[in-house]
Amino acid sequence: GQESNGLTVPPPSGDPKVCLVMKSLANEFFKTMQKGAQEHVEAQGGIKLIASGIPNETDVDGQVAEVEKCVTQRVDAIVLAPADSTALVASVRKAVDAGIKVVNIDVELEPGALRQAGLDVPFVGPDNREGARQAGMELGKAIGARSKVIILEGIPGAANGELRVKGFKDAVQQSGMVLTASRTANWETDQAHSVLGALLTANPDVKGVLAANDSMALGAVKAIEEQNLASKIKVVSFDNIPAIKPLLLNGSVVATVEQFASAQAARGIDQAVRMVKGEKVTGWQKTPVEVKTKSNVG
Amino acid sequence: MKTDVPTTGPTAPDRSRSKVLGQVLGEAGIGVALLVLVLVFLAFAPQFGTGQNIRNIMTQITLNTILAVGMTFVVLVGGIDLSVGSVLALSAVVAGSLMTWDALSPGTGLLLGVLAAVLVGALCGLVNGAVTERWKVPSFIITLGMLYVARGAAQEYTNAQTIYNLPRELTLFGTATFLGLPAVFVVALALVALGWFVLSRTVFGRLVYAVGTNEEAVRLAGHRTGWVKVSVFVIAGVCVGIAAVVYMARLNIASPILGNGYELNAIAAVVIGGASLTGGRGSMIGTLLGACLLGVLSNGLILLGVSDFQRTMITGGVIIVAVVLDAYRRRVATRLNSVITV
Amino acid sequence: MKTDVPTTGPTAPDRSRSKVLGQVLGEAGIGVALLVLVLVFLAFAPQFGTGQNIRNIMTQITLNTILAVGMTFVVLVGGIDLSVGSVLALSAVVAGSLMTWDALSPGTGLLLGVLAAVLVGALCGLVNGAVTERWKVPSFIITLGMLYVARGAAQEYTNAQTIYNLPRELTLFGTATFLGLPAVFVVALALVALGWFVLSRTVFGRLVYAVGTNEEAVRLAGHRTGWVKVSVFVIAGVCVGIAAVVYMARLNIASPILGNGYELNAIAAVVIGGASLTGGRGSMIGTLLGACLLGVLSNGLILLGVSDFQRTMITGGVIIVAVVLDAYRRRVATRLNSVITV
Amino acid sequence: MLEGEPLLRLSGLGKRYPGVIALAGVDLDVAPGEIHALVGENGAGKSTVVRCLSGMETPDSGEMTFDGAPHRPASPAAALRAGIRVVHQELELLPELSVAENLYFEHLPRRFGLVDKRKIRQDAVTALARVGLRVDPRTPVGRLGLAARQLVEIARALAADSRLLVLDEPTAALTGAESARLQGILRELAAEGTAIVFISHHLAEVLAIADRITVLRNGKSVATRAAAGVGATELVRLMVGRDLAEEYPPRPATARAPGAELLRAEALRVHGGAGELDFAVHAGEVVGLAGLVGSGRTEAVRALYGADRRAGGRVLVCGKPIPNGRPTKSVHNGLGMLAEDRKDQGLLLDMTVAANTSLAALPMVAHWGLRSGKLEDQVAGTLVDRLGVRTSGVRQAVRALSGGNQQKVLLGRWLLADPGVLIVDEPTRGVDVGARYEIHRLLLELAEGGKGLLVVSSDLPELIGLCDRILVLSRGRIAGELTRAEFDREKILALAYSGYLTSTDEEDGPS
Ligand SMILES: Nc1ncnc2c1ncn2[C@@H]1O[C@H](COP(=O)(O)OP(=O)(O)OP(=O)(O)O)[C@@H](O)[C@H]1O
Ligand SMILES: Nc1ncnc2c1ncn2[C@@H]1O[C@H](COP(=O)(O)OP(=O)(O)OP(=O)(O)O)[C@@H](O)[C@H]1O
Ligand SMILES: O[C@@H]1[C@H](O)[C@H](O)CO[C@H]1O
Ligand SMILES: [Mg+2]
Ligand SMILES: [Mg+2]
Repeated sequence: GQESNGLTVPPPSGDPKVCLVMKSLANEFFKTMQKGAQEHVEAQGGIKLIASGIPNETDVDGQVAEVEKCVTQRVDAIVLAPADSTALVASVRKAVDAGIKVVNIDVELEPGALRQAGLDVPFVGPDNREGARQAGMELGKAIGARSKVIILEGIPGAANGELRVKGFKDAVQQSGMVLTASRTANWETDQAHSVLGALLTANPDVKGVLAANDSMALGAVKAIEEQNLASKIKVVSFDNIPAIKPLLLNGSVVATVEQFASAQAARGIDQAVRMVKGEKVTGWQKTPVEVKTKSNVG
Repeated sequence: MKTDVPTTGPTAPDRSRSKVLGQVLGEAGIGVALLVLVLVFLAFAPQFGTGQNIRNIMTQITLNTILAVGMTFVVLVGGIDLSVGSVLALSAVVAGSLMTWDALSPGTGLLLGVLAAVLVGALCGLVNGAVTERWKVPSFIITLGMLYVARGAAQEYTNAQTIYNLPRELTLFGTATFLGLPAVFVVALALVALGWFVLSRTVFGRLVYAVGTNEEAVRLAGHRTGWVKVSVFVIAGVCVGIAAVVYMARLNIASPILGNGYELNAIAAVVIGGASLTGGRGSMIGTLLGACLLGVLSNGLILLGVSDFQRTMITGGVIIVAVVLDAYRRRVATRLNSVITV
Repeated sequence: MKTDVPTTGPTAPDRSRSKVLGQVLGEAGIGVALLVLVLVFLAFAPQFGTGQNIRNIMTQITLNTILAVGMTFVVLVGGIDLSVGSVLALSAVVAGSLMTWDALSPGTGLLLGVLAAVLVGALCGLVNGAVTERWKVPSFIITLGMLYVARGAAQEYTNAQTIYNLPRELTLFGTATFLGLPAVFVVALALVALGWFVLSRTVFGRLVYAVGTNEEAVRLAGHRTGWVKVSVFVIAGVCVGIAAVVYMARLNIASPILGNGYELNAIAAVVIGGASLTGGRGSMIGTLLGACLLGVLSNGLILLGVSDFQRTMITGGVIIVAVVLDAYRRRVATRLNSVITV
Repeated sequence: MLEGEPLLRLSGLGKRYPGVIALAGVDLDVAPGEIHALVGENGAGKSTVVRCLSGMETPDSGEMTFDGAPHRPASPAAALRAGIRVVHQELELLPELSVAENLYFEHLPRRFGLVDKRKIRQDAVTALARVGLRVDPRTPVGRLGLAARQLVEIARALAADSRLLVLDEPTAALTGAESARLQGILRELAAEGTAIVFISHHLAEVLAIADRITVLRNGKSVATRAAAGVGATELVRLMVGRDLAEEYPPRPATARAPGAELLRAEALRVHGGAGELDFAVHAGEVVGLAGLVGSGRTEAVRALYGADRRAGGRVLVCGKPIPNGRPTKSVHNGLGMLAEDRKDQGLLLDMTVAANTSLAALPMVAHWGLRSGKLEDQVAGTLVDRLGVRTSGVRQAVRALSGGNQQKVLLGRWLLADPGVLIVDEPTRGVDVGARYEIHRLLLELAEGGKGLLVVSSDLPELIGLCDRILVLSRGRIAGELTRAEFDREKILALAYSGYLTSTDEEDGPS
């Protein structure tokens, strides 16, 4: 006896209902994603979209509840940007058991976990690792080989964060930079500020910083200014939030990565609709990533 | 002389009605607020009342309820346990690693895992309690320390990797139902019942309340108050261990980052349930109702489909209103009672 | 302790030495633990003592110190304020929006912004205090509600956008130094001094302690305790507002997600500083030392280059050890003092 | 003194609480310059009257007029403004604050909003001297013994001038010396025109000081008499509604031969205490511990019982030494102690009468750790009846009981636990005459039954009436020991002072 009992899959009657479940909408990345999704649906027509997020990035249970709500409301498909790439698998299982199509966006669900749950969920999302690598190469160009660099990681265990760190490390290696320290600042501006502040006193000869997201880059830049190293230390990061633009222009940030949140949502929704219509969709549909620098930030 | 004070003897019918009302109000506790909330949601969110959704709510409040049961004991002696969230993570990853250790037969792994979870929880609780008591330092700060220690240990132990391929039996249990109720929720209910029994029927329970009311008096009456205070932290720890197993069963994973901020929710449930953080006042039933209120609230608001930000605001607003409403109820109750007994 | 012996009486020199030690220990508070910690870091992390790093530490503890100053008042009356983190965010975004509003001349914008920040903080504090007092409900739960309300409001207000290009003057102030000290830290110190003065020298300060010790007694002496209790929450709110400005000055942004979990840090500083969460015990100096201890700890551990996970663990461990050490110190002190007064 | 318009007039005052009628029609008028005593059994309603006229409670019915105008204080502050000052039965001091700050807490003298510490310290010295309390004004009140705190409370009320001064059992914990001094002060004040309401269970004292006496019974004022015109016996009859036998229960003419030694203190030293204590208590013996306020009686018995760690020496129960500072062990070894300060060291204020009664004997009301609520209620019920505790039921919160009734509940706790040796510190503090007699009888009964009793009391007649032997403590040392035959007020007082007379440092003197 499971929750799915008593739930019969409703035949797709009329417009398909699609749930877009994201992480914290307080993170403007997902705000953009939400906006993009809505615009896309209006453009397309013929789709009922229910978009929602969770109070904060790490609120796994909150997101589980969101998914369960969509199941209760018997939508036709769920497009999910998981807050944790393994924790959400169980709820995805529930949804699928209830006959709901599921598409995974933004952060890829842990393949092993999916396999173990006997699921095959298509992933529509960026190549975080490749994006980070390209940004890292930009830094390499700016500060040259053999310069010492520091990595600021996202929340330990967050898949996208870890992929970006991998990408950064690829770049460090390929462009011959020297990694002096890799520490977490939990995605947060002020933590980045204090962590980097200390790291810089410990390693005054550092030339570059790779931050796993822009929020941390903001804090990093401040820490650098405070130690009057603005001219000597360059930063690269990820996300391309509006607040990073001035820093790109004044050169303290060399590059960040745009991962087109709207496109992710839009394509995610399209895939979902196709699945509802009965098509089979699997595998990873890469969404574009673009390195933004002073020249192309516009 | 006892007799010459008018006690609540046979009273005229017209009075006895207000008397009943008074007593109902007196007992009801936060239940009144909860009831109001439920009615509102029933009125405005069609799916709220569906069996499916009610089961959802049950599974969603299970964790917090279990943690709150343990927290109630701690709060009753005037303590607080901020470490539940990260100890939950530590118990989970230790248990998870045993359950997925292929050197063991699945059965043994599962068994050892469950034991380990409870043991880890109990040990952390023991440390919390022992240090607090031995050195007469605020449990707030000791358990805050434990919050960091356990979190770090969990991350170190797993190197921040999530453990997922947990034994099938466990995950089955996570979705199983018992008499139509989610099995995990039944576990929570059982713990509430047990906790209620211990608090209201046993000598130990009496001592818990007494220590929370006036520790010195209990000490001078010849009881080992230290022992009582340490035990409540161990009890809390055991509950955390059980919660960890339930978590793994529900989400099929054991991750070092889970449980963030659980402490506030657990304490909130206890306090909303009418407990006083200075100790001596509180009850299991209250705690259960408190946990329900929080669960119903978040579930209902999701169903109402209010925007996330408004949802956050409303959550806060309702918590405040509920507690104020409860304070008001208590006043009315006392007034009624004092009137009718004349 | 023979309290009937006039402590003013001359004491034999040999005693007076142990007396001095006793009193030093008695006053020193958590400072002893802090000292030990500093020595350890000096020994093992070469850069720890550099002027640059000390300035780092100062800027990093500024926020928590300011919040802890306000929190001290609240804790002294036996209350708690969980809303500081999200009220900080709310104040910041409101202020930020004014500062970046091009309808205003930069100067006015800046001025209005600062005022707004303080005002928003004060108002939230007022609500916290008034509701708690009017309905005699635990501040824990009311401020928990406020935590959600303010957070949601901040997100709604900004629609989750981070406000960035803040006035140049402000951000300059964020990096400015004053007598070689970071200007923002000087502000924090000033607040500590002010708080110390109010608590230890003014009648209001006396009432704060008294209310925390025995509210009924204060009421019987004809004082308006409600008024005292509301004001401490307003004071806390004002501090939050100031902290918000400092945050913006330092990090150059105002975002609705900032301030998560600040409440625990602020309370931790206060409690490590020797305050009792049941009220009546605590001091500004203690709070300052508590904040320093936390700041020194996180900074020093980064310098030592321990891994993130170990850092988390050690942080917890040190907090516990520090508090235990402090408890031990207090015992020794009392022993010495009690001996010498015979 | 009595002519002229009354300053305070209560007519038909009524107050009810859940399950209890506290006041059912109290009439009282007090003239300026009059000392008006209020007497009545525990729970008669005396303190409730005080709470009403001091703005802590609002009466449900009846009229209060003060100085000719209707008196309806909305808060203690209002009453204070009107000039009504109260010394409450349960002390309301701030332990963390210094004696001086407590004295002037109402209006802390300030220079531009700042506490003027020097001034209050200077004023404090005189104020304390007046009531005869010699403590450093900077001492935190928490460090003082009960009586000392009581004196501080009184000094505080005297410090500010008032038109009506109300004292609710101010002498309950005082020795003759202090209460005598207090009476003197009150007479002065009355002479200056202050009206005084004085509540006490020490009838002798009442008769000595009062101009008129009003008797409360079951929340009604049953009579008002000029003190000159009544005797103790009549007062008692008015209070209790029946005649009482003599004040102290009869004792076997021939002093019993003390039985086996139950409790022995060997070279017992208390922390900060002066001397070493050696004494023993035998089966069937009632031993008294007399002394001036602050002589260290409480400290001694607390160290004996293990409530505080002793600085040195041994304590043996039935020849078996018991560990230091472990009340648990003391109780297991058959020792029990009724603590001096009921509010801080005895009562579980928000818990029921039943719970408070059974606390020291929980096994008695439980099987294998499971409590039987029914059994507990029964047991508690019997004790409530036996001690005549005035409560609406054993499930009533003990907070709701009157001071004297709370004291009875605590005594009941130890009667139930029934230890071999029972130490009682101020056992009849705030207990009415009837119950006091009853308690004395119970204590003697215990002794008859072969228990040993150690009684600390500031009420000398009580000790004389009750004990087989009295140890007199002076400045923490045993100044002497008297057997029943040698009992004599003067002798005992002389011994009590002896320790201080020999003192070189006169500052160190007692009250
Ligand atoms: N808050 C309360 N709730 C319920 N009953 C109360 C409350 N306060 C007092 N009572 C009851 O009112 C009655 C009178 O109490 P009160 O304290 O006035 O007696 P009292 O004359 O002062 O006795 P004592 O001599 O022991 O101090 C008692 O029966 C007491 O139980
Ligand atoms: N009147 C006083 N003058 C000076 N010191 C006092 C006085 N009363 C109490 N103290 C101090 O308070 C402490 C407690 O005294 P303790 O209570 O043991 O004395 P006691 O004989 O029990 O008198 P009490 O009636 O106060 O209980 C002692 O250390 C004593 O120094
Ligand atoms: O990809 C998004 C953004 O990078 C954000 O920085 C954190 O959440 C991740 O999921
Ligand atoms: Mg009374
Ligand atoms: Mg005494």
